[in-house]
Amino acid sequence: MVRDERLTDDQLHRIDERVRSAWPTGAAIDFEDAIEYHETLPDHKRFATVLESADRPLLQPRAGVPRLEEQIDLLEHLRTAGGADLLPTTIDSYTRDNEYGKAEDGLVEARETGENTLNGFPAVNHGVDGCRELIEAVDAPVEVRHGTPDARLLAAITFAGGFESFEGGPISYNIPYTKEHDLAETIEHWQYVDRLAGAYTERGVTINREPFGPLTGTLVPPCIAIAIMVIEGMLAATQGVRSITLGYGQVGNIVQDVAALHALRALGEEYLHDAVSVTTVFHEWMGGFPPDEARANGVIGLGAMTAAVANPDKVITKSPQEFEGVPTKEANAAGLRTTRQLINMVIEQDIRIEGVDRELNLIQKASRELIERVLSLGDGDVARGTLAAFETGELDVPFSPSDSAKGDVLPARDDDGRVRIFEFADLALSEEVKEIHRNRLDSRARTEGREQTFRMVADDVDAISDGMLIGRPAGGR
Amino acid sequence: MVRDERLTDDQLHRIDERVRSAWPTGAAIDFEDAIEYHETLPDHKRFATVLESADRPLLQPRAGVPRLEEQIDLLEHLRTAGGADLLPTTIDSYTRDNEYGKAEDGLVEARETGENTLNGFPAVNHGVDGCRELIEAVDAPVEVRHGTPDARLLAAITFAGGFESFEGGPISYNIPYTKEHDLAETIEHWQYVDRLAGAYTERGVTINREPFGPLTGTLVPPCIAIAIMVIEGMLAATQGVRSITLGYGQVGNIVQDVAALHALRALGEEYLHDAVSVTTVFHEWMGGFPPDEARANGVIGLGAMTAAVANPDKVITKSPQEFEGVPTKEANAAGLRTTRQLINMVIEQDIRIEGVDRELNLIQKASRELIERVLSLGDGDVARGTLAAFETGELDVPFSPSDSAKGDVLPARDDDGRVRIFEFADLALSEEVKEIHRNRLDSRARTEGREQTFRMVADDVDAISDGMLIGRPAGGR
Amino acid sequence: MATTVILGVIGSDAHVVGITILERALETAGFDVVNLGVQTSQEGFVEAADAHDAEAVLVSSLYGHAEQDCRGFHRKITAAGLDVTTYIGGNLSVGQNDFEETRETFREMGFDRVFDSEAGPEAAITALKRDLGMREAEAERTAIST
Amino acid sequence: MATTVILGVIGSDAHVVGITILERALETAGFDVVNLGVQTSQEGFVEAADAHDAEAVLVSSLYGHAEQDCRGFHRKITAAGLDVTTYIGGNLSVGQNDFEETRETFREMGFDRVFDSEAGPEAAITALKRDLGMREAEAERTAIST
Ligand code: B12
Ligand code: B12
Repeated sequence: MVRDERLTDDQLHRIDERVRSAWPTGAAIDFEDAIEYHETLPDHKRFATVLESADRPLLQPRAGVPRLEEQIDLLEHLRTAGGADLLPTTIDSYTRDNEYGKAEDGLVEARETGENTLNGFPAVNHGVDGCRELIEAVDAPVEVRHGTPDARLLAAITFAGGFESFEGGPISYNIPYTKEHDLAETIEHWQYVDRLAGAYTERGVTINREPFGPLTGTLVPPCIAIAIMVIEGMLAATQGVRSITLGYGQVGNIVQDVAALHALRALGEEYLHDAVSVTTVFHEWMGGFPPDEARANGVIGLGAMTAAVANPDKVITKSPQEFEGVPTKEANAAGLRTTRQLINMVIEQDIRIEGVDRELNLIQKASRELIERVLSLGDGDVARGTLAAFETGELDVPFSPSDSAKGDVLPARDDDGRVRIFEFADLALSEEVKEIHRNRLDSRARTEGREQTFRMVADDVDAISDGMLIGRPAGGR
Repeated sequence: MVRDERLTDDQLHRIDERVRSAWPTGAAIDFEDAIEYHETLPDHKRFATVLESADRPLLQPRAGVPRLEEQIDLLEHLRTAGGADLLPTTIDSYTRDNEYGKAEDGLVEARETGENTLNGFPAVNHGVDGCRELIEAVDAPVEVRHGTPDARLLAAITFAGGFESFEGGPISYNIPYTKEHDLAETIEHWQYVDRLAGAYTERGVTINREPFGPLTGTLVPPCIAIAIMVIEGMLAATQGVRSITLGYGQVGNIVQDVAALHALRALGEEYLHDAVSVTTVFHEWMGGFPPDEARANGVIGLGAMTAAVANPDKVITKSPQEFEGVPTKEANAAGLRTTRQLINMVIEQDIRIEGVDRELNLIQKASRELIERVLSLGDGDVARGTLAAFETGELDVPFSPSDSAKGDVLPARDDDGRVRIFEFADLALSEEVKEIHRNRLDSRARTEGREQTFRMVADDVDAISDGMLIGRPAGGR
Repeated sequence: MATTVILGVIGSDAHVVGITILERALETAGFDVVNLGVQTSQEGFVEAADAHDAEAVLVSSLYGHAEQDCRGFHRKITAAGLDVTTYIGGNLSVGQNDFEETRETFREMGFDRVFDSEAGPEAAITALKRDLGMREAEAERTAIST
Repeated sequence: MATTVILGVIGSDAHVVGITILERALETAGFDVVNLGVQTSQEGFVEAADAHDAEAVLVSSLYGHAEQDCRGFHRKITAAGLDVTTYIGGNLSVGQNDFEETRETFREMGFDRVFDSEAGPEAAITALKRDLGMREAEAERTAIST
């Protein structure tokens, strides 16, 4: 049974062997050689160094195309034309499914036809050398961004390949991203990834780890996202990870977003021990975008504005083409520049919005209730507690496609556009917290003169793409 | 000598005659016929009605091309594809100079070549019938926007032509827009325009008047802009104008902009008598734009955000192509949609930012000092006081091209990016107010470790187009 | 008796929000919906259509691999001896493509209708009513009751 | 002795900010600047160039009527017997035009150099130094003193 305990060196090596043999490119992995390789990298390509020493929010886009040369061009474009501080390499969906054979086919087809038949960069197929070629060719730190429940081989190859940051975690890359993966197994798989990152870290090569905060990207109540971030942070820390970036996806209400980012940082620092350096990342709106670039720029503008007020360590930007499909590199760079301009213009204004503290207290209280419930369900073991909590629905994620989460919780916006919980199901929140959510939603229902039904949730899901924040019935407020 | 007194009917008629004979199209003006014409317009084309009954900020772009059909297409595009609530007709520069002959040449050339050889719509040359054709063809209220010191014929023709809103004023369309126009003469000319608007108003056809708030668009300290708006409002009210929209151009610091808009509304209501309906208009950033559409969208986003917090009655939008030249209609519509999306998403959040009250008090105090000084210089006559104040420099506008203003005042941003006064010259502000400005600028100078020189002003002028709000020396704060 | 439609996200795609909204809207419009959820295989769709005697199969794909995921799908449907109306919708290709080309591709693969991601539930419902010849009366009844 | 340059905004254009910045920068770079301000006629430029024995005339235009405003300008310069370097800069055409075409138009009208509005004072100073053959020494002196 899975426990929140550090894998022994022995366990690590045994898993290592198995993982490496899953695909031919695994054979090229050599830990000592990898350490040496990382040591050759200049400071400005070291992810944790750059991120942790920044004095303003750093900007990072998402981007991944199948072919190596094209990926290099793409990243260099985003760095030079977009002004990205940190670069990504987004992995394709077949690799996320450990379908390296299909990924290989896609890569071959991409090479032959010149078309992007994969929705990302198949790093496993490119192998250690391919990754290193990428790391050498681009002049900024690069992170692996994916969505892979079993990311062990991907981690082993990309770490050896020179990447020093790796997104994801056992909950955040399972629940929103897949249907049938067993959560216990995913936790074990990520213990390996985190332990491997820890092993590098102990040798002086800090591997930054970044749990995926936005989850399903769709009206996720901040307390749920924060609780999961802290849990994944704890799991990673146990395995020796020392640079952890906790994530949060914009919900669109500035007060709530600023409060949530502050709560995330505070709880991260509280629950993770002192040896861990905690940073935060804010994702510009992760839900459905407007089908119009001009309006999408408005959404991006609000994200940038929020970032400028909340001051996270990193911002993941969106492009105005989000609705349509994977953006062109020009549109991706445009999203970066729009964000940068707005943050630059606002950050020195030191804006403080009324009501943030109140919302922060509410979020912190609710998040803490969830975290504490998980810990108590596991008798102090966060891994066991997590399994138990998802089993009972005491921890849950709205719009979850996964069999491992009940997905019974339903969110809706209140009259100010803050995301509240509409259907708590078995979520481990106190009556006190529930009462506040209920009151806020009641007052919205009254404003609109309608019942709280799934229709309201559906309207809220569509609202931003329809040009509003709150899904009011036609005629509005 | 000019005085703030209502023109008699006799005076109005005499001037009317003269004005109408300045260009052949003037002959078609007939007041009674015009009243009848306006009465045929449906409510949703009546400017004051639509503006004053709105419950959210209405959006209006700027737009003008020489040919009638093209102007109709342009406006309908902005209404349908851009979602503009109120439409503009921006007048060309020759007409602004009363060079109707040159405008005619340009119009002929435009018709022959199909190219836009004029930077706007020559309404005088199109005449009363041309204007009415426009008003009938577009399905929203339309305002005349120009920059004409002597706008008498333009007003007479466009009012008769069915327009129900007219931008400008004797100070705001003189000082920023020309070099050699005598201010006393300009005041007289605008007394005619306002009296004519008043005459329509008395017959039940409300003509909305909108003093041009942004002035030179370049770091104008709010107290100066507000004082001038209130003065122009008073001058218009004297002539019988009953629907006045006071304007303000974004400076980029949200607290200052929100405070300024609130101060503008409060002082407008205080100084203008109760019969006048006072509304406010917020202009998205009127200074130099970034030479990049993506970054320009960031600037527009900040403007929209500010509008959502300040809640003015109207917002004049910018397009992402502002830097380059007159925007395409698509870019103009894009600016509208970006603004709309952001305002829609934020307005229901009811955001209150800390520090607005403090800044509001400062702005109100300074504005009031300027207004009171003008009134006292004129022994209670605002027209005479205005002349005296500009003469002595007690009222002044930075970066003024006009011989009628000293243009000695120099603004610079403080450490929060608020526009303060750097060189007061003879501006009629109390020591108390000056002290605050000085302190704030001293603290910026200390932050940057440099003296307050023109260099700082120049850096601030370039800052937004360079991607920042504050023109810090290389290396930043 | 209500019309049964099968709904699911094909391949390894996990975007669930769209079909959640579709499911509820189709139900409200009077359809019997069998929602297979995300990451459904071609076989999954075929078996469900067979088992539930469905009149239509609605395939959703957002993540950009729809073309690969749907290769051979209609052959399987025919092989199973099924005569169902098939729709596909979502973000059907990787990147910023011309939708008309995309539509053509999927039409050629055998889909009766192809929807872009701007098409919401209403488009699906209208099309289903037309294609399945749902009786006007039934349509009206549900319109009244919602 | 410092080089004299004439600066102004032509036609009925009132955009003053650009030339204000230019004036100060040119002065700091060691030029004697005669700033005619906004709304300066062609004659205004010619007379000033003559009166001040200027080596260069810098015309600014932002509002989009530059082409009309500059027609016949170089004929007047020649008629006045002047041999001056002429530059023009700003937003030289109405709308979103291809700058290379615009540059060609104004080069053909006789301007020695044509600048778009992205060109700031540095571009003007560098060009003037090259075109007027300002002595290196002088350039260096001013560089040190600023
Ligand atoms: C939320 C979201 C996510 C969430 C999904 C959570 C979840 N489990 O559902 C998360 C963050 C996990 C995610 C992950 C990924 N995503 Co995603 N995601 C989105 C986003 C922002 C919104 C999707 C959404 O929920 N919309 C709201 C719903 C209501 O609308 P909808 O899904 O479009 O569905 C409606 C219509 O399309 C239509 N419809 C849909 N299907 C069908 C079928 C029929 C028959 C009919 C008639 C109609 C119809 O009706 C629906 C209801 O109105 C979109 C971009 C966007 N649209 O703004 C990207 C987007 C779909 N994702 C994309 C990608 C690439 C991914 C990833 C591969 C990579 C990544 N970015 O991490 C992974 C894939 C993971 C996986 N295995 O599937 C791309 C797809 C690219 C392409 N096709 O070219 C998009 C377009 C973003 C982009 N521009 O790059 N994503
Ligand atoms: C501020 C502004 C105004 C202010 C001007 C106040 C004043 N008196 O100065 C106000 C609001 C009054 C105004 C009015 C008008 N404006 Co105006 N304005 C602007 C704006 C936003 C900024 C200009 C500015 O000050 N920039 C900052 C300075 C430092 O930069 P600059 O002027 O570009 O100058 C630099 C360079 O261009 C270069 N340069 C300039 N000249 C020269 C010459 C040489 C030889 C060299 C080497 C270099 C050089 O060096 C300068 C210093 O760095 C621009 C758009 C933009 N750029 O963002 C529009 C813009 C110039 N305006 C425009 C227009 C059309 C007008 C109006 C006709 C209509 C209107 N909108 O009301 C009126 C004209 C009035 C008149 N009679 O001139 C258009 C011109 C369109 C075109 N060319 O296609 C622009 C581009 C806006 C747009 N996109 O439509 N405007």
